[in-house]
Amino acid sequence: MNLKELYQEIILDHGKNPRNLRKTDNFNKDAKGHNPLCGDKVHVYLKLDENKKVEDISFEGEGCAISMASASIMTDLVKGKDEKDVKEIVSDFLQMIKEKDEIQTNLLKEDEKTKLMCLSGVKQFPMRVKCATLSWHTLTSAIDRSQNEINTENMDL
Amino acid sequence: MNLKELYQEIILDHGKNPRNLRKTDNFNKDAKGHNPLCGDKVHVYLKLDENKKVEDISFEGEGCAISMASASIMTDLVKGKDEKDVKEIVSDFLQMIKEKDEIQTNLLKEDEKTKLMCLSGVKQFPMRVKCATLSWHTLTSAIDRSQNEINTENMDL
Amino acid sequence: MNIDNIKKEFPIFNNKVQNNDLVYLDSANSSQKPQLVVDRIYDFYTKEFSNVGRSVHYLAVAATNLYENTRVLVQQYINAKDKNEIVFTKGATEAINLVANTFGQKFLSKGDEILLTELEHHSNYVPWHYLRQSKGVNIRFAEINENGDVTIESIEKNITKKTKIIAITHLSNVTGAILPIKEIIDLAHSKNIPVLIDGCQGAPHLKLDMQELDCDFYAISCHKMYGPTGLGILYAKKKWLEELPPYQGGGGMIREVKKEGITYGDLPNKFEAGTMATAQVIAFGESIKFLNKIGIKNIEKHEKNLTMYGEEVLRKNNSVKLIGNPKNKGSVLSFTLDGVHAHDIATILDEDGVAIRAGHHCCQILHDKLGLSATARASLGVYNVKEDLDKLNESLKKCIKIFNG
Amino acid sequence: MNIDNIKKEFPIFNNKVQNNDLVYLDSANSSQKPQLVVDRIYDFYTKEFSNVGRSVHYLAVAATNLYENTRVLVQQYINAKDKNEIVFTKGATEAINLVANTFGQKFLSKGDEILLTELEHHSNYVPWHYLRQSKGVNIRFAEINENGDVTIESIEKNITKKTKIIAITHLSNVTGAILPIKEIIDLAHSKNIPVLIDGCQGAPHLKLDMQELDCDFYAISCHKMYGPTGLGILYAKKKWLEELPPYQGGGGMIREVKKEGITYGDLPNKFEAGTMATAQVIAFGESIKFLNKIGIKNIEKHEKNLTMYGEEVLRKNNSVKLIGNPKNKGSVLSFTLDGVHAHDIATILDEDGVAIRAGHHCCQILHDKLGLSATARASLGVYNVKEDLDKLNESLKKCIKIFNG
Ligand SMILES: Cc1ncc(COP(=O)(O)O)c(C=O)c1O
Ligand SMILES: Cc1ncc(COP(=O)(O)O)c(C=O)c1O
Repeated sequence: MNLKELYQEIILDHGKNPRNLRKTDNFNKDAKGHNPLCGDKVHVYLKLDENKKVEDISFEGEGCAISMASASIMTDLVKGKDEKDVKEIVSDFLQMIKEKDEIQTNLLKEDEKTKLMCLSGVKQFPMRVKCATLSWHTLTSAIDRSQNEINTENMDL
Repeated sequence: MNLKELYQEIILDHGKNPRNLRKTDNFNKDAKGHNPLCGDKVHVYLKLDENKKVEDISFEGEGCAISMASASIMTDLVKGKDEKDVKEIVSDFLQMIKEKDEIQTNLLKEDEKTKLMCLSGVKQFPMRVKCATLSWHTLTSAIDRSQNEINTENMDL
Repeated sequence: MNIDNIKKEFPIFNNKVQNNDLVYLDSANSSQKPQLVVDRIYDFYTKEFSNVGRSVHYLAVAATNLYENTRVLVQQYINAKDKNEIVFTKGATEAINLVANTFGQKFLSKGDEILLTELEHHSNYVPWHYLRQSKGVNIRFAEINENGDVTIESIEKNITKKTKIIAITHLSNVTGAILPIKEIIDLAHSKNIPVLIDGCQGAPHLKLDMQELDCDFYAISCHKMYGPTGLGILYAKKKWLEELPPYQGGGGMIREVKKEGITYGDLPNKFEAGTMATAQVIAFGESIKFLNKIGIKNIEKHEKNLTMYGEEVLRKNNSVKLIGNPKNKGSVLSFTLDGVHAHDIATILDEDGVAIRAGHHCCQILHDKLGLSATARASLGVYNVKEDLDKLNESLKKCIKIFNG
Repeated sequence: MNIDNIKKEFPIFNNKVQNNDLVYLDSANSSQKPQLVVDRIYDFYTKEFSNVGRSVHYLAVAATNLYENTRVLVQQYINAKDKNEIVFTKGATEAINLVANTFGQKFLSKGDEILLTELEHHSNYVPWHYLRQSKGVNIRFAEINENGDVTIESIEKNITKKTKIIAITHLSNVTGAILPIKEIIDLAHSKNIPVLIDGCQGAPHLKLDMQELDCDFYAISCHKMYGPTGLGILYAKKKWLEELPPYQGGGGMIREVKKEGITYGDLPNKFEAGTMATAQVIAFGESIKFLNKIGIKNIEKHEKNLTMYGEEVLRKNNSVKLIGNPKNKGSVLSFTLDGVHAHDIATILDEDGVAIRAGHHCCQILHDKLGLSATARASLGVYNVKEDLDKLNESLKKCIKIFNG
């Protein structure tokens, strides 16, 4: 295993200074994600315009360098994209983390792909994969669910 | 271990032809005993006269040769004895089965002691000790409890 | 692995028991363990030990993978649709309690009926009995026929509009009857009634296919399946695990915990509260591999032959009365012996190294019905051979001699 | 046995973990196992295996005696009055669920209060939470002070006329606070309130005396006490075990079973339904003997010294912030590191073979209170030495280097 590959400069930078760590005004989609084992939490806010394009995306949360960097890079990359394209990017990223060796989608530029590939170091750290994917799964559920469903806190009492 | 010591002639005889295997008419004390692990059951009936002497004692039940023989021998030996003496005999028998080498009480004649000692073979068969002692414990609870309490079946429904 | 030579995989048979070769005929109670399973426990504790799921260090990650790997092995072995339909419990008893408790909480109310059979083990009766007290439900017992069998007709007769769940054994641990569970499940489902199968005696001996069987719940006892003690499995359809409330509460089964309330984790974590039986689960993976190597079809055939041989031998002995004569019979031979009580039989057999069980085998309802307070039971496993049954018969003759002269 | 040289009794330390010597600082999660304990499991399965309590053959009798012998060893170790006050469970989590469920059934109703503390592990909260839903009871949490301690005053303040039971940890698995449980029990009893102690972290490290302590219930997790996984213990005063209804239903816990009703067995069988974790119970006897050989007083001293040394080392590191500064502290060192999240610490330490835990350690209420989503935790066992803490500190410096340059 290789700590240097996990904690690359760009990860440490995004981890310490996450981009889009705030709450979007007038968001119209959002979802919360938890990692019950370690307590990591993330809340993703989306504002889609009438053409279903991501006008703004942001997140709030607390977590390790990997999860913060992942959310930070994710929000940077999907901004301005179509909802459909966002879904393709998410699924491509998740595949890369799970099995594939690279990012394949044409929706991202080369330097964007390089940025994403910085997260591939977690593959050697199976317990940390969830840290890298939490915000991405949360983005998916934000897109898939309607506003109402998400605000229903599923608290058992 | 020694099967011959366990299944002595006298045990086999009492096991096959248990004495006092019936229900005493007009009994005034009784108790039921169970061995939940193996399903052995015994019901001991006592008729004490006004001087607390055992006028009649009998039992109903089903069980292995050891438990039937033990109940049979027990009922034979305590008939005609005082309640107080019965208790002494029971406790002496239980001690013999558990730790002592012989029957010590003076309340029994030599041939009666010999009969009881035939049951000492179970000492080498720890799982069978309960078979030998079940009816004796049941006799104790028959003596200790009042008629009313015993007829209250402690069924959980 | 050749089943005719399988005894050598079980180290216990290398040792003398009281100067005798062990003739182990108590597998329905608990099976012996193959060397591989014991070695796995040993290696795990001495080289790889860590708790699972909770820490991110190397040993914890490795242990978690091993643990989850057994879940997949079990899923494949019983052909469940999803690995998250496999819940580890402390035993089959806990598995049944889990269902009775949570199903009862959510779906049962006064006057509802639960349908069991007269063959049920106490573990598949007492948990339902609790619901009589807490919910006021009623329990019906489908009757056995003269062969110690429960037929589909007997089940059908006892289904009413109020029947909310059917809980039945796959294979009776006394009469050996293999119930027509597929037919029973189909019938029940046609009336929208879920079915729990107590698979304690089915799982070690019969081919299992949850998707084909389509049962709602299936309970397994790992120690009867060449696995470690202290472990059981509940198979449950995903929809049930999602709908049922959690059973025990504790670490590992939560999503978020606040002073005011709690949300629960995903399947199967929701039902695996607290530190689980890590070493046992990991070792049970070897039990499954062992069964796979022999092949369940070979096991079925081997045990069928032995059972038939055993019946033949015992039938020739006029003092022996076999209990039950079901249409489909598993490898359980229960019997009584004229003039000799079951406990006396067990003690005398034990002197020859022949280990059987005597008593009601946790089936008092059945024994009451049969009018017997106790029976003797010889039950078989993969390691048994014909000679074991010959020795059983020899020792039974000795009992007769002692008792009847 | 000399405690300074005890590592050699634990085979795991003979192996390299990813080319490193293992520095195991995760004992509060689960402890490593001494050779003797693993050997006992091995020998039992390979030479002596049988189920307990049910059969009368030789192996069954021997196994039953071994099993019951551990009960006596535990009784003596914790100085319980009666061996039947020792109930074996699948874990401490089950032990607490058993009490919450049965006590709740019998004694709690709407509006009653249960008093916990903010230090509780989810295993000592979720089972009580269930009673909010089923019974409408309320839960109060005695607050911690700025040292991460719960004082007797904080408990007293939260006792009301409606308090029906107090359930508190002996030793916090996060702040290490050792609660004044004797005082709390005395106070509670003066108001006729029973007390359950979650002894998961107390039992492996502190001298226990149930008769002196006089608590009503004490829950133990055997895998944290140098014993096998899948085993826990509930100590309960006899009067409670007699009064409480049974928990799980199944084989072995009954007296008589009829179609109409069921009577339950004597203590402790009433609470040990189904086939128990036989091998684990028998092997746990060796864990107790192991602890007896070292002597709990020596363990307390050894761990106290190590804890003080660890605190000293970590305090010198300016980036480290220790969590909690309780009056009496057990061998748990939780901390945060400036600018480095707990999970990143754990991963980096793991590269050096240093195994710690990161997260909320099943104590979300406490972490919420502390305003932290996760902490790092180094926890000690008998086998740790000062060098382990030095290595911890070295690796922490590496974290700082990676993150803060
Ligand atoms: C304080 C405390 N209570 C309860 C538990 C639960 O114990 P187990 O997981 O062994 O059931 C633990 C350990 O996880 C603990 O540290
Ligand atoms: C048919 C049947 N059901 C349930 C059980 C209970 O299984 P366990 O004791 O492993 O929980 C057994 C075995 O004892 C059994 O034979």
